[in-house]
This record gives sequence, C-alpha cells and structure tokens, in this order.
Amino acid sequence: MTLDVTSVREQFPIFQREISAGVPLVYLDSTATSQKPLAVIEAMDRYYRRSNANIHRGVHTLAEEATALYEEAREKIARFVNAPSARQIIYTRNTTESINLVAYAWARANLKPGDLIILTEMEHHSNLVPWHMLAMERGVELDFIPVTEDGLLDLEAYKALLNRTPKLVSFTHMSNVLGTINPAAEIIRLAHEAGAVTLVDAAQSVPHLKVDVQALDADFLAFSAHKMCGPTGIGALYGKADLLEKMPPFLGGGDMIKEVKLRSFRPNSLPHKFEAGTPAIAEAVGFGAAVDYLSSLGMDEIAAHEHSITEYALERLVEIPGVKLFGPDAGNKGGVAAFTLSGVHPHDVAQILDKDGIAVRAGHHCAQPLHEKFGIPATSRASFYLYNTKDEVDLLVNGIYKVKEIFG
Amino acid sequence: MTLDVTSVREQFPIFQREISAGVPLVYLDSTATSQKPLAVIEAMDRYYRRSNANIHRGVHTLAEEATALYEEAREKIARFVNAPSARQIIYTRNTTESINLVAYAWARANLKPGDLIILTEMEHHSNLVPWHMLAMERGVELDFIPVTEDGLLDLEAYKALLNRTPKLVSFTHMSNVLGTINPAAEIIRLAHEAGAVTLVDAAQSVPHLKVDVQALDADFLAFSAHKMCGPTGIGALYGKADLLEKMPPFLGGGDMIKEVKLRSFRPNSLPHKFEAGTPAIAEAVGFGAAVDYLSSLGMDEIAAHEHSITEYALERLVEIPGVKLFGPDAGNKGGVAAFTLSGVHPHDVAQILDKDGIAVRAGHHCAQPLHEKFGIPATSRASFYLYNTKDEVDLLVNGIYKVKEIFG
Amino acid sequence: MDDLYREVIIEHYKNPGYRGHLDPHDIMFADNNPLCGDHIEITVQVDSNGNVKDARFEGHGCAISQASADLLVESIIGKPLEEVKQLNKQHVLDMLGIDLGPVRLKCALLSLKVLKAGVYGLGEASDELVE
Amino acid sequence: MDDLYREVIIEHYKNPGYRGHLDPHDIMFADNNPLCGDHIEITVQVDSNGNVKDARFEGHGCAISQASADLLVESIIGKPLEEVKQLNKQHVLDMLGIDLGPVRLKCALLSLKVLKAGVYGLGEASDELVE
Ligand SMILES: Cc1ncc(COP(=O)(O)O)c(C=O)c1O
Ligand SMILES: Cc1ncc(COP(=O)(O)O)c(C=O)c1O
Repeated sequence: MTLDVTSVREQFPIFQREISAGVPLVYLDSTATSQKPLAVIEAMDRYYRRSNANIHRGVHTLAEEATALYEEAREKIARFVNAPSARQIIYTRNTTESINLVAYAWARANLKPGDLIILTEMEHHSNLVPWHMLAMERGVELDFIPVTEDGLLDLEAYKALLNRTPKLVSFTHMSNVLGTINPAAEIIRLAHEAGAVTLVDAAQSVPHLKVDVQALDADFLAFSAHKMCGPTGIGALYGKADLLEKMPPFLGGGDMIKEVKLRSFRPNSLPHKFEAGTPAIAEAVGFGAAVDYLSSLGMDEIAAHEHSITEYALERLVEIPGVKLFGPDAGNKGGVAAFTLSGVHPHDVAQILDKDGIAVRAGHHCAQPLHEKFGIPATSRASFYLYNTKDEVDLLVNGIYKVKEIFG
Repeated sequence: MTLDVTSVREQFPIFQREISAGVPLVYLDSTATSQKPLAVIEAMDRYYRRSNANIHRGVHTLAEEATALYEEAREKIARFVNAPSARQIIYTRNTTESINLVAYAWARANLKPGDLIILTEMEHHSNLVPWHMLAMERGVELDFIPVTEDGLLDLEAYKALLNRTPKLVSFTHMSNVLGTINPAAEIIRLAHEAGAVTLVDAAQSVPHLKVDVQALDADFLAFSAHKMCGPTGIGALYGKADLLEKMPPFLGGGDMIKEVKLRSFRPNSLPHKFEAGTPAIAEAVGFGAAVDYLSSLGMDEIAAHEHSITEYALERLVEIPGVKLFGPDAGNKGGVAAFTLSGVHPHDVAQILDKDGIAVRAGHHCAQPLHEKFGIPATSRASFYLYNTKDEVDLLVNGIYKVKEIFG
Repeated sequence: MDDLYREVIIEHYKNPGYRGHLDPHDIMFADNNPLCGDHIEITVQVDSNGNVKDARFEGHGCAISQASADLLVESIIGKPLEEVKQLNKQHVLDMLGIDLGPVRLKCALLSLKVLKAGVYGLGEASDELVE
Repeated sequence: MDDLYREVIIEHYKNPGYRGHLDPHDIMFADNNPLCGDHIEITVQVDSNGNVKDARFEGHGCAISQASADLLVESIIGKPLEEVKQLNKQHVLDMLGIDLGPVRLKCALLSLKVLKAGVYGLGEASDELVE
C-alpha cells in the first residue's frame, strides 16, 4: 500500500491557506515541526467543548472522562513505540524536557565526578546542553563519537571510546541536519556490553520510522508530539521500569505524590511520580489522536513515501550548480536535505523562497557544533513528511534557481 | 458594570453538554480547572489551521507569524499582571513547574544548609514538595506560618518567624481550600524588611482578582493558564529582572542558548534562557486569548460577581444541618466553599451530586497538611467562577439534601 | 434511591459485619488511597489447611471503599488462600453491582489490593494486583 | 527583482564600502546573532571633538545583516558620538527600505546593536538598545 498523498493533504487544513494572494503554502519544514491533521485539531477541540476537567483527583463525570482520555492516550503512545507498559511512558513538554528529566533525576543521582558520558558530534542542542550543565555542576566528562565526512557516525572510534567504560551513551536516532539514521540497536548493544545506560534522542525517528523500544533495547527514549502530527506542549520519555522506579522524582507538586506531610512526602508510583501539577491534558488527547492517525496510515508506508521524495530531491538538488548537500545519500537517511548555495547566505535563500510560499529553515538548526565541524555557520534545510509531493520538490528547485538569479 | 452571566455562559460551549440525558452540567470545580470560552478554543484552532510553525529560528512566513503570536501573548500576559517587561514572563507548563524552576535555578544556586524557608500551613502540594526535595537534598530548613481556626494566616507568628532571617518566604495568595485571600503585599513587605526573597503562588489569585506584581512588590509569582480560561499545558513565572538575570538556566536545550560548542554553551538572554526546546506555542496563543477575554470583561467585575455568588452559597450551605464549612467568611475569601457533611464521606457527596450533573471536587485538594491540621482526611469543595449563577448554588443545596436522604 | 448507592452499599457501610482487628493474626496489611485518603487494614487468621479461618478490616473512607472491604472480607472466610490469591477486580464489582469510573474504582479495589498484598506477603501494594 | 532584496541591499552586500578593521581604534565591539550565526565587529575612530572620524565593520552573515552594517557605518562617519547614541531601529529600516518580520529584524539590527553597545561602552549588547 502506498500513501495516497492527495487524500492525506486533504486532512491538513493548513494546506488551504495561501502565503500571499495566489501563492499556496509549500511546507518543507517538518523537521522543525509538523503540520496537524484534522483528527488531532478536532480531538482537542472536542476535549475542550465536552470533557474538560482536571484529572486523577476528581469524582465527577467530566473528571472521570478527562482522566480516561488522558490515560488512554498514554496507552496508545506506549503501543506506538511498543513499550511493555503504559506506566513507562512519562509525559513531558517535549524531547528537550525528556532529556533534562534523565539528566536531573537519573544522572544526578547516579554519576560522580570523572564519570564519562558519550555523545556524538551530530547532536541537537537538546542532547548537548543538559550534559554541559551536568559537566559544569558535577565534573562528569563528555566525549563524542566523531562524524565522518559523509555524515555517518564513526563506529570504530565509538568502540575505542567504550573502552573508557562510560556510564551513559546518549545519541540521536536520526540527525535533524544530516538526516543520518544511526544504527541505534547496534550502538545500544555495544553500550550495554560496556556497562553503560543508553538514552536515544528519538525526536526525529519516532515521527518518521517504526520505532520499537524493546527491539532497540533502549534504556531511555525521548520524543515530541509536535514533530509527529501532534500538538505543541507535550512530549514523552520512555524508560525501562527498573530505572524509572529507582530514580528520585524530578519536579515536586500535586499528583506526583502518594502522601504529603508538612515536612515530608512519599512519591507516587509510575508514571505519576514524574508528572507534577496539572499536566497537558488536552495535549495528551491530541498526542493520542496523532498516534492513531499515523498508525492508520502505517509507519512503513509513511517512511517509504518520504524515502521516495527524498531520493528525488537529492537527485534534483545536486544538479544545481553551487548547491552543496550535507549528509549521507538517500539509502542511509530520513527526509532531510540540508544544503548551502555558494555566495548566498542560507537566510537569504530561505527568505527569497518564502516569497514563493516555500517554507524551508535556515540556520544552524540547533546543531552548532555539527556546523562548526563542517566549517559553515549555517545551512538551508528542506525536510519532507507524509504530506509532501515531488511537485513541491520541483517548486523548491525552481526557487533556488531564482535565488541564484537575484544574487547574480 | 455587573457581569452579564447569560451572555458569558453562551461563550462556553461546554455548558451545552448534558451529563446524562436531560441533566445539564453544573460546573462547580473551577478551582481545579476552569472551563474555556470560544475565544480561547478558536484561537488555538486557528493557530493550527493557519499559522502553525516552530518559532524563533525560522525565516519563513509561518515561522514569523507563529513567533509573533507567541511573543504577543507574552506581552498580553505581562500587561495583565502589570509586569514591567514581557521578558520577565517565563512560560512554564503550570504553576507547579514555575515553583520548581525557582527551587532549582534560584534556590539551589543561593541557599546553603541551615538556611530557612518560610511557607504556610495552607500551601498546595506544589508549594510544599519542591521545598521538601530541597530540604532533603541541601539541608535547608522549613518553617510554617500557622493557620488559625477561622482559616487565616497568623501574622504575629509570621513576624516571630522573620526574626530567624529566612532567605525565602513562599506562600499562596489565595488558598484553594479555605478560599482565604492572604494579605500578600504586607507579607512581602515584612519579608523584604527581614531580607528575604518572596515567591507568590498565584494559581488561585491571578484567575480571580486583579493582581499587580509591582504593587505587590513580588520577587517571583507563579500561575497557570488552565485555571483562568486558558489551555492546559502552559503557565507562567514572573520574576524581578535582576533575580532572573543572575539565575543559572534550569533546563538545557534549543532556544535557551546564545551559542553552543561541543563542550560548553552560553545561555540566551531573558526570557528565552528559561525556555528550552520547542515551547507550548499554540498554548501560549490560547493563554493570550484567555487574558484578552478576562480583560474584556474586567477583573473587578469578575471578582464582584464571584463575591456575590460566594456570599449566597455560604449563607445557604450553613443552613444545612450537618454541613460544616471551612475557611473565613465571604469578606476575606474567594469563590471557594469547602465543607464536610456529617456521616458522609466527601467522595460519596461528590458522586451523588454528580448524578444530578453537579461537579464538585472531593478529597484533600492537594493540601493534605491543611486537612490534617483540621483533623479531617477530605472535604467536598464547590468553587465558583465568572460563569456560575445563584441558581446553580440552589441546585447544589438541593443535591446535598438528597445526599442526606440517601445516607438517612 | 440512587442506583449508584445500591442498598447493599449503604447497608454494609453503615452496619459492617466484619469491622475489627484480629489479634493474633497470620496476615496483616494496610494501605491507603493517596488520591482521597481512604484507609484499609485487613487482618487474617489462617487454619492449618491453608484456609481463611477468620478476617476483619479496619479503616475509614467513603461508602464504596468501606462497603467493598466488608463485602470482600465476608466473601473470603472459609476460602483456601490459594483461591484468595486468584480474586480479581470483577469479584468485587460483582458484589457491589454498580458501574464505576477510574477514580472510584480505586476506592472499590483498595481492600482487594490490601488483601492480596498481604496474602502474597509483598512489601508494597501495587495497582497491578487488582487488574 | 524581488522587492525584498532591493538593489541597495544586494549592492552593499556584494560591494561593501566600509568593510575592514581600524587599528588603532577608540571603540571596538563585536557580537553575533545566536539564532543564525551572523557576526558583526565594528571599529570606530573618534576625533578630538567627539565626532566619528572613521569606522569599519567586519563580519559574515546574510545579505541583510551585512548590507545593514555597511549602510550603518557609512551613515555615522562625521557624526557626533552623542548623535550616534540616539540612533534607533527606524534609522536602519529607512536605509534598507523593506519590511521585515521579527527574525530578520534581528539580522538587520545586529550592527546597530553592536555599534551602540560599543559607543555606550557596555559589557554586553542587549536587544533593548535597538528598540
Ligand atoms: C493554590 C494552588 N497552588 C498551586 C496549584 C497547582 O497548579 P498546577 O496544577 O496548575 O501546577 C493549584 C492548583 O490546583 C493551586 O490551587
Ligand atoms: C534530533 C532532535 N533532538 C531534539 C530536538 C528537540 O525537540 P523539542 O524542541 O521538541 O524539545 C529536535 C527538534 O528540533 C531534534 O531534531
């Protein structure tokens, strides 16, 4: 079954909008955030119009409904990534908070000065800064799996790093710049052999590939709803039950407690231990609807569609004189094409494309060290998702020719 | 100008729903979370249908629109509480996260073992547990302003506590159980005289009263959108600029940085320093719409309306044999009526009321120590907001008589 | 009368047959429902054949939690412990004969959770015991 | 040609008149735009009357940030420092002659921010300088 893109696009109201009179939207920025289908928008709308209430502590009908909706969404998300149990899915604000949760509640409780954390050179700032903060505060050490010229992780160098018995290996499943899909199962297996805990930044993989936390054997795995057709304001952390159970709580407050005295408290059981205060309830409902939507289309079908668009885009972009592409070729990568155009700054590329309704991102894409490694301050990045078409790739290519003309 | 409740109610779609066939909703649980007006639901809907994009880093039209909407909402919220500048408003998930942000980023950087934090006996768990965690981790000491029999803070006892030169005084502006409106300006003035920093838990005050952070001279002030007609998943922390500027960041990741190297980073300026990762963008838009909606009605008008309902409710409830009310009388309190009914557990009260569509909350309302102080495990709580009517109070009273009948 | 508060519940709440504390006992366990403060303690005496000789509950809380405890304790007297270990959610719901949402379900199942944690000799009662 | 990239911008970007680094200088300041990596350094020589004798910029980034810097430096030569202190956002936008959203505005105003932080002798450049 291939994806019927026309009917997919009909599900996304934003494609009816024009960027300026007569100029339709060509959205090539899904790596930053995805657009939202009707099913998700309407699920949240319905929640606010019919069932809105605070959860867990209420006896009345609305509170019961809201609680059920909130927890059913967790079950859906757990099934989507094949978590053994829904209580291993912690709701957070986004991938970034998920990673910080591990940095605060697991790493601060388990690491001592001198302990080693292995990251990679292609990490998003979200998987760098929490560890910088920890390194400054606690004196843990950081080292990095190098990225090769063609945008892959250097696994031999990784194996050498593992000899230094790291306590944690934290890495991105898919790079948001290079598009590289890293061999997560192998990285985790090697980490486990060396006795390290693993954290997978799955912000880019869960939206685009079938991710199975048990097949990967990941200890922690972080992702965001907004990149997978869901709402802003909610993300998730998956964790192995024994790790989550041993961790102290992170944020303190209502709902995460079993009992509170004036001077002490007992934390609640999983997953509530890590969800303090009124959570993002409508957003959880939307997250559940997003997972339903993606599942109804099939993650393999979505990945295949993206793959064919990406292959076509790389082919066409590489033909343009002055365009330099970053990252591996289509075989090893998700729907991301980051490039430079000689003599033109990526911001100018993006702004001129925008006049034609074409939305691409320009900058360091929250991966400054990676850009530094490649000796460039910024790239332009077009990215593809289930609703994109080859026609849109053609519009992008024409737009780049226009940029070249202006900068003559 | 008094509030036109009929036209207010028309703005809230949930009042069209029936709890069961022929049984309309009587929503008396706004202290837990408020219902949402069309203006808020539609602002978010429109955002997802027209402007959805990731913010701050994008050059294209949608990203520019989303960024503008996100930042305009911050300006609105700043004006709503009279903050000197929008950069002093940090978006968080909720009041709970706002308080934890202060506990992590301010208190952990500034307090040492033995330092004293003053709280009150009427705090919500959100303003207790973060300090319990800090006390366990860092050995700071906690002490509590006692609550009198009639539900007020004992200010003489407070003055005595201040002689012990606390570093922080953190207290609720309005109790979510007793309804007590605490004399925040005076508490803060006394704290400042004693050299302490102040944190106001304004979860219940900002939705119901005109709150002016400058008139209060609050150092930090925390509130949640979902309790003030806004969406779930977003809250705010107001802070004085010099305090916020000196604080280290809390969560690390994208957007909160100026620059990232492989092994270090420089934090961004306010407010972004404290907003890591993709924020709750649609929710910020909804938060802004909520503030617009409340302002359009007038906070003084809303408070006056609630006051008249509360006065009436207290009068009628106290007449019921077996009902015991908690908290001060209407003069000193917001729209909350917590009560027990002798011989019947609050859960049973709430469940029987629910059969008639009446939504009240039963339990410890995340204020277990306060309930312990009063020697009861739980209360039933009816709470009132701009959309409630005296007729609804009558329905509540009739419902309680029915409970009495069932329990004979 | 409200179907949610069937006579059986009000009756067992107001006039429980098995309220008390057995001393000596072979099994004792207590826990509370953090969401609402309901509390249940159960004590059990076991005979030499491994059957429940007698049992009692103590506690406070809503009619549903207390009536469930009374009904549950009544239902296990004389039963082999092995059979008690197999009791599930449906056993309690059948005795109550009402529909409950997720929050009140916790009230209804607190006594079963406490009983099973005690019978299995666990350190902590977990929700999984009553699924 | 696209109105967003008026000839003046492309022209000053491709053929800047004031690119360089003055040594000696009386004022020097540099900063970058964290969102996109644009970088601007400005050096200024001041004469004995407190007027700008000469000025230059160095940097890299988009056409808008670099053209703005060139236009800005050109516009201050000969001006009293006191007048330079008063320059605002509108001064730059008038020279560029285009509409900009909030993100690109930061590119356009980076040079003004750097210049004013230098002239005021500040430790850090803040966005408030260019409001
Ligand atoms: C006084 C008070 N403080 C804090 C909170 C916590 O608010 P939230 O759950 O939105 O974090 C509440 C809400 O229940 C409250 O009433
Ligand atoms: C690889 C990767 N990690 C982490 C993140 C951060 O996600 P969020 O901003 O939702 O926290 C992103 C998104 O930009 C990403 O692409």
